[in-house]
Amino acid sequence: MSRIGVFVCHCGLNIAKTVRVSELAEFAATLPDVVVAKDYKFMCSTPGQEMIVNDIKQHKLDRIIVTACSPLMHEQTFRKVLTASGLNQYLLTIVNIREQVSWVTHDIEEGTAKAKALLNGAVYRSRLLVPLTSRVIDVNPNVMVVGGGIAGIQAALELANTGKKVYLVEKNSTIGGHMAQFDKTFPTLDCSACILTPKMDAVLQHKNITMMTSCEVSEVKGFVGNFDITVRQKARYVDHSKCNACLACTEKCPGKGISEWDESLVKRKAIYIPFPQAVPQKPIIDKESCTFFKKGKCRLCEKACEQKAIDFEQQDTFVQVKVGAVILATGFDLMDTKPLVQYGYGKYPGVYNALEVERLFNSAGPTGGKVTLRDGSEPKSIAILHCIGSRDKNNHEHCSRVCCMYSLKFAHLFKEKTSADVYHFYIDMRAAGKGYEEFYNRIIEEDVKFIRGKGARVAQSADEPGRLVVEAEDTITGKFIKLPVDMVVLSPAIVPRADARDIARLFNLSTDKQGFFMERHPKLAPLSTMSEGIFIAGVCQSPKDIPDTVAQAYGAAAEALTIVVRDKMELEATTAMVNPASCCGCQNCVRVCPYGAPSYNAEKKVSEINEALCKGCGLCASVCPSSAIIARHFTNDQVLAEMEGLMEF
Amino acid sequence: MSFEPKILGIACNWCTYTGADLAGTTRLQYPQNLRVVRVMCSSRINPSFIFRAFQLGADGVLIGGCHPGDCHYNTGNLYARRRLAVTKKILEFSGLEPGRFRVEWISASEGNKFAEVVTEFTAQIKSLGPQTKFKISQ
Amino acid sequence: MTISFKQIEEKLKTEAKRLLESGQASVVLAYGKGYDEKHPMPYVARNPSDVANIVFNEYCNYNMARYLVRYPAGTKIAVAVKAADSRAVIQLIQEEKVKREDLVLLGIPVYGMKNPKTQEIIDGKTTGGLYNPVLYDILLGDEVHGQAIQSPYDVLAAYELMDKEARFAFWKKEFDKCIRCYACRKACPMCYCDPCFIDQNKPKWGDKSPQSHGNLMYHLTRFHHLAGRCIDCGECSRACPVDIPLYLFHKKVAKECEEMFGQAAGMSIEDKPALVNFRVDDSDKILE
Amino acid sequence: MLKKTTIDKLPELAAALMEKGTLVAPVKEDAGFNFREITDAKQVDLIFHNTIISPKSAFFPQVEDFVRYQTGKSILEAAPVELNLKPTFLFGVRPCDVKSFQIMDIHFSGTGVVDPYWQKRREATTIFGFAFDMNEAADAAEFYHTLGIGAADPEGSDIFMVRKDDILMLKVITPKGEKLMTGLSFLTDASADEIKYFDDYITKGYDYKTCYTCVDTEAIAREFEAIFDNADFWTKISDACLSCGVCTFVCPTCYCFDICDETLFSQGTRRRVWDACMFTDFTLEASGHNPRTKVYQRLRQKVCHKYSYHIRKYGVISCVGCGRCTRYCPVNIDIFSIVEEAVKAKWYKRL
Repeated sequence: MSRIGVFVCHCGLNIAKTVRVSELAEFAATLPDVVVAKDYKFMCSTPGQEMIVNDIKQHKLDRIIVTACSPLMHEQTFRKVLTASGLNQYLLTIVNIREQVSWVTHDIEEGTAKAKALLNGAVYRSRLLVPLTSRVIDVNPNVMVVGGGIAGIQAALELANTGKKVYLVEKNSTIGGHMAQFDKTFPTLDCSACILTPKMDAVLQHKNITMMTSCEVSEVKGFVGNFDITVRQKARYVDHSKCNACLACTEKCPGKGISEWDESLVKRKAIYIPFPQAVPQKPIIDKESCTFFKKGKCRLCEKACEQKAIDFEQQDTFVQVKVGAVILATGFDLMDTKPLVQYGYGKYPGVYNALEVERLFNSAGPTGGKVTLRDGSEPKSIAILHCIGSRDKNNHEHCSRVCCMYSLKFAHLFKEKTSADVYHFYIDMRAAGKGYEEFYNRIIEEDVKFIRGKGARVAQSADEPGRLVVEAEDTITGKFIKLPVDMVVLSPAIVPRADARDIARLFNLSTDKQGFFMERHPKLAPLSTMSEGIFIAGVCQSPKDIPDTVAQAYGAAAEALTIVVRDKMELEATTAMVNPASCCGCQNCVRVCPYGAPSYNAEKKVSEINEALCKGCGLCASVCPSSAIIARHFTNDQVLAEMEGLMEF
Repeated sequence: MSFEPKILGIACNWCTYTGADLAGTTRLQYPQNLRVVRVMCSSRINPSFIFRAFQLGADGVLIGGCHPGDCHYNTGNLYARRRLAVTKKILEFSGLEPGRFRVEWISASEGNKFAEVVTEFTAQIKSLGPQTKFKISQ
Repeated sequence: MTISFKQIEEKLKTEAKRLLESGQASVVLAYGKGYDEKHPMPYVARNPSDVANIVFNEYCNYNMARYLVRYPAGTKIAVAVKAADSRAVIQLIQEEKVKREDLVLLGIPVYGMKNPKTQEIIDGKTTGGLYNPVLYDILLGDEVHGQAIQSPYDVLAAYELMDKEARFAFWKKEFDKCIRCYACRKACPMCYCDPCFIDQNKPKWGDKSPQSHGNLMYHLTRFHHLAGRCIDCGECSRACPVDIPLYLFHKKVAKECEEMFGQAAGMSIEDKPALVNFRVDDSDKILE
Repeated sequence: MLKKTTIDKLPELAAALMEKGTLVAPVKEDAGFNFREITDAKQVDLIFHNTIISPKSAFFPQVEDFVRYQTGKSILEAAPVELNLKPTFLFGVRPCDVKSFQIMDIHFSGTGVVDPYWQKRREATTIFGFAFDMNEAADAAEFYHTLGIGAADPEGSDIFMVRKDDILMLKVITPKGEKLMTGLSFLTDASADEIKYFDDYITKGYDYKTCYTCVDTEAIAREFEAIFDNADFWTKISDACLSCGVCTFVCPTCYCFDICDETLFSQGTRRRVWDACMFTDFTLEASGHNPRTKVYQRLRQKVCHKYSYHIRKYGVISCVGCGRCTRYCPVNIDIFSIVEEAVKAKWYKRL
């Protein structure tokens, strides 16, 4: 016989509006082994928690059921209440009557009936719960940051400054990310390089940061506090331990590759650094464009290198890194707008995407900061088309959030650097942010023309060869417009990195509909994920501007720190175990476990589970024909009992 | 009174249960006939749970898991897919209406899919009427 | 061609004797005399002198693979296997319950075996549609050729045509007969669990008393446990004292598994049991 | 008093008995005959050899509900299940099976601890014994004659029946039978020839199909005791045994049971369910220890219980030679041949 306490939360009116909470508590009191049942306005509040603490003492409760919001929300809160009252935290059951009852119905009869059924299931289950003891493990104090953009850089610096060792993994040959491509940043128009490069340099100099450029994570093992990560160091063909960054090699190189950094607007050498302020400032060889790799002859760089750092034999290597927590800051890609043929990107030379334009403005860019068309002429009129592929149900439903602002920035820079007329084609102007509306007003006053209507088509001008015509409906006047321009700038949707899903799989993350990494909770846990010890920062979570990204980086660093600051930590105790008396030795568990936790003891003829490797999915328990495997907290009898309770009323 | 079926849902913690929460957070409305058991992974679902659910009087059983390939435990739902497919065939050959058992992959971000599936499945179970074949008569 | 049961019996005796004398096998699992000719028994020969007791006739349906797990690991066992029996051996090898190197398979190519209760010829009904062993070391006779090959699933047709109401009524009547003697699971070469799930008290999957619901739970779960593993020997049905045609249900599940997973049970020792395996490209259609 | 009727008038007799109470009689089913409560007088079928399940189920059903209870209350609510028995007529029981009731009586009432369920059912029931058809081919599995039971042995029946072609003769054996028979007015008196046929038939039954005579029970008990520890012997005997429960479930003298609490939605029933010593979990102790993990230990228990311990304790073999265990054994283990083997093994040892 157990002594169950049931605590029904109103959640203000969130629950009470469509579930008769007092009736639910009265009903609970009639259920088996329920000793006390109460309802209260906010169970998660301090008085609510105290009510539970007092009742545990007064009524000698040994099982607690909290009938409230989703367990994903407050399970931890109430577990702490149990622990504080001397009860094992696993004797708590949460009944989700908010997200899965009160919020999905308007009918109080239906809501109350369903809440009763769910509560009854919880009572049946609760009676069979057993105290579980968590495992205590040593925590590795190091952190890995994946992605060397502004988010990764900031997070790495913060953590390193606390004295923790940080591995910063970047797939490119330099850190810096997209921000290093920009010229100015909105709304303050301060120079991107001026604020970023000192940080990049700080990373390079920091004794606690191991920078791993040209690297990709290839395997993730282990669990929170003890990740064991394999990183693939891609062959650079330049031994960076020998290279003194004299860059003599780059001068001699006859190879021509396309500069990814300059968004393919210009060519670069086969041995190169992406841009002058790159960190590290040591070159790599692009195998695709290298004459030696292509033709078997050349090696001019090798001859030029006094340090003998060139190594054509270099292979990819694999480095094992052990860390306690991981921050993912893998950033974004711009949507490929070529498939949107109506905009003529890739077809008409006068159509650019936003990142290309960023490079045009940049003094270190292909044009040395001059705004010229591909033929070298200066545009006389420029159209900036917002929301290309975003806020578009046929492509990406989400708003990319920064396009309005950077488009305004573009307008300003166009005005500054050219005498062109600048037109915005927009759906709405979204300028929510500190100083943003003010920036918008300033641009309006700069004689930039705003046409409220989404650019529908970009076509070649029939009258003036070489010019383009932007077609749109001006939704203010209701008129259809055909505007001839020299240059069209597309502001495409910000989308997850092409390999975001692979990364999600590596780190066991969920992704949202667009493919951005899912946070544990959209409001209350925006930087943590469903995988313990893995945190996210920056645009890999969703489109955002630099201030927000940096803020997230600080936050993610603090989150990671909460783990690695400890020497030891407790793990979930909900692992599986084998009851040897029932094990028939079929080894199904050994065959199916994704983590290799079960093994077969041939001598005893039974399987055994290494709980340190078990993640508690319960797969082994369901393939065990003789029910010998006990999936703790989700045991067969607990699930069966819950089902029975759910189906009774 | 019209027939209000009892539907048992078994949802994985990481995708479908979270997706169900999302449906709530976004205030999507769907019928209240579904009662969800939370398990960590759809692969935890022992086929006998489903037989048992029907014996307990469930008019329908709905299983929700992560999309294949997106399993929080890498491969759990790939095993679950095979095992539950067999469960379905067994139920069918034993004479239970095949429409009473359904497996859906619903991700954590698919709150609308969750609501749609529940709405549609509930309507389907209503049209099938009460399940009496497996139900234990007391 | 016709089968000479006497000839097979002689070869079985000769080989058994040779294996026991040479020490290649310490036990020979074969068939022996029962209380009359129609009722032979499974027989274990341990000494060359035991070999005289070996018989083989059309009633020797027993799947001797069922006894393999009874012997300690490393025991050298010679086992007489007919077509379906050899598949049971393969399946047990896949499941690592026995090792190939510990076994000498005495293959028996045969047709025209009879159910002693009904005198009915069981070919095609419960032999997986095969006459020749899939795997053997020594073949006790010539391979059967020219005998009409029946699909093992032909007998299902009538049941598949039934509508769901008729199917339910059919199985309810059959399962209600069950007295829970568990002869089916005990006769099954693949049912080696001890304890069986249904014997468990925690969790209690189904009632122990032989009533409709407990019986249904026991049988459906057992069908699931044997999905992708049942090799269609039919021993469960023959063991049943109340004649529940369990083989039909097993066949149906086997057929579905073969269609869905592209693999029949016990056909190759390289296979992995279908339900503890997956392919990333398994179709979601199988859930429809 | 010998009465008679004809086989085609069997439904009439059945109907008359159904009017007086509950009729339990052999019914033809898919797999063979079984004793069932008759709902339609035409169901009764006497053209059978013997039933699959022994008629012990009439007094000791496979499932017997004892108590109904409700859980989830602070004090468990429970009420015993009352047996409301009407007069019962167990019709067409073979002589060996009738004999089995006397053996079972030892356990359910004879030791002084009376099982009320068994006792009430026994008291409410009138047994119609039914002689084997001696014109029928011998069944190789049976050996009741070896145990001294005649093929037409009326002992233990209240009314004993012999069939001669289309005629069914019924003879009162006990006062209980007589009371009933007087109420069955449509039965006619048998002729003198028929009375002679009946008496001869009973006498002839003691010689019918006899292959062994005069079993020395004391000697058998001793032989088994001597080979109890001979693991080689028992292993060989049990080589084929699957350890299933068929033999015990069809056996008329197996009486082991389990008590199960079966609960659903807080409503539960405590019931008695047949168990079998051949099941592994039969001897599984709460500690997890199991004294009989090997098949041979379980088969030895079954055989020795019937042919050794039972003799020592109660003086009689706990077997009536009905042959069901052998007939329905999936691997054709013949219990009496084990007894023969045991005796031989002993002799062999002595030499």
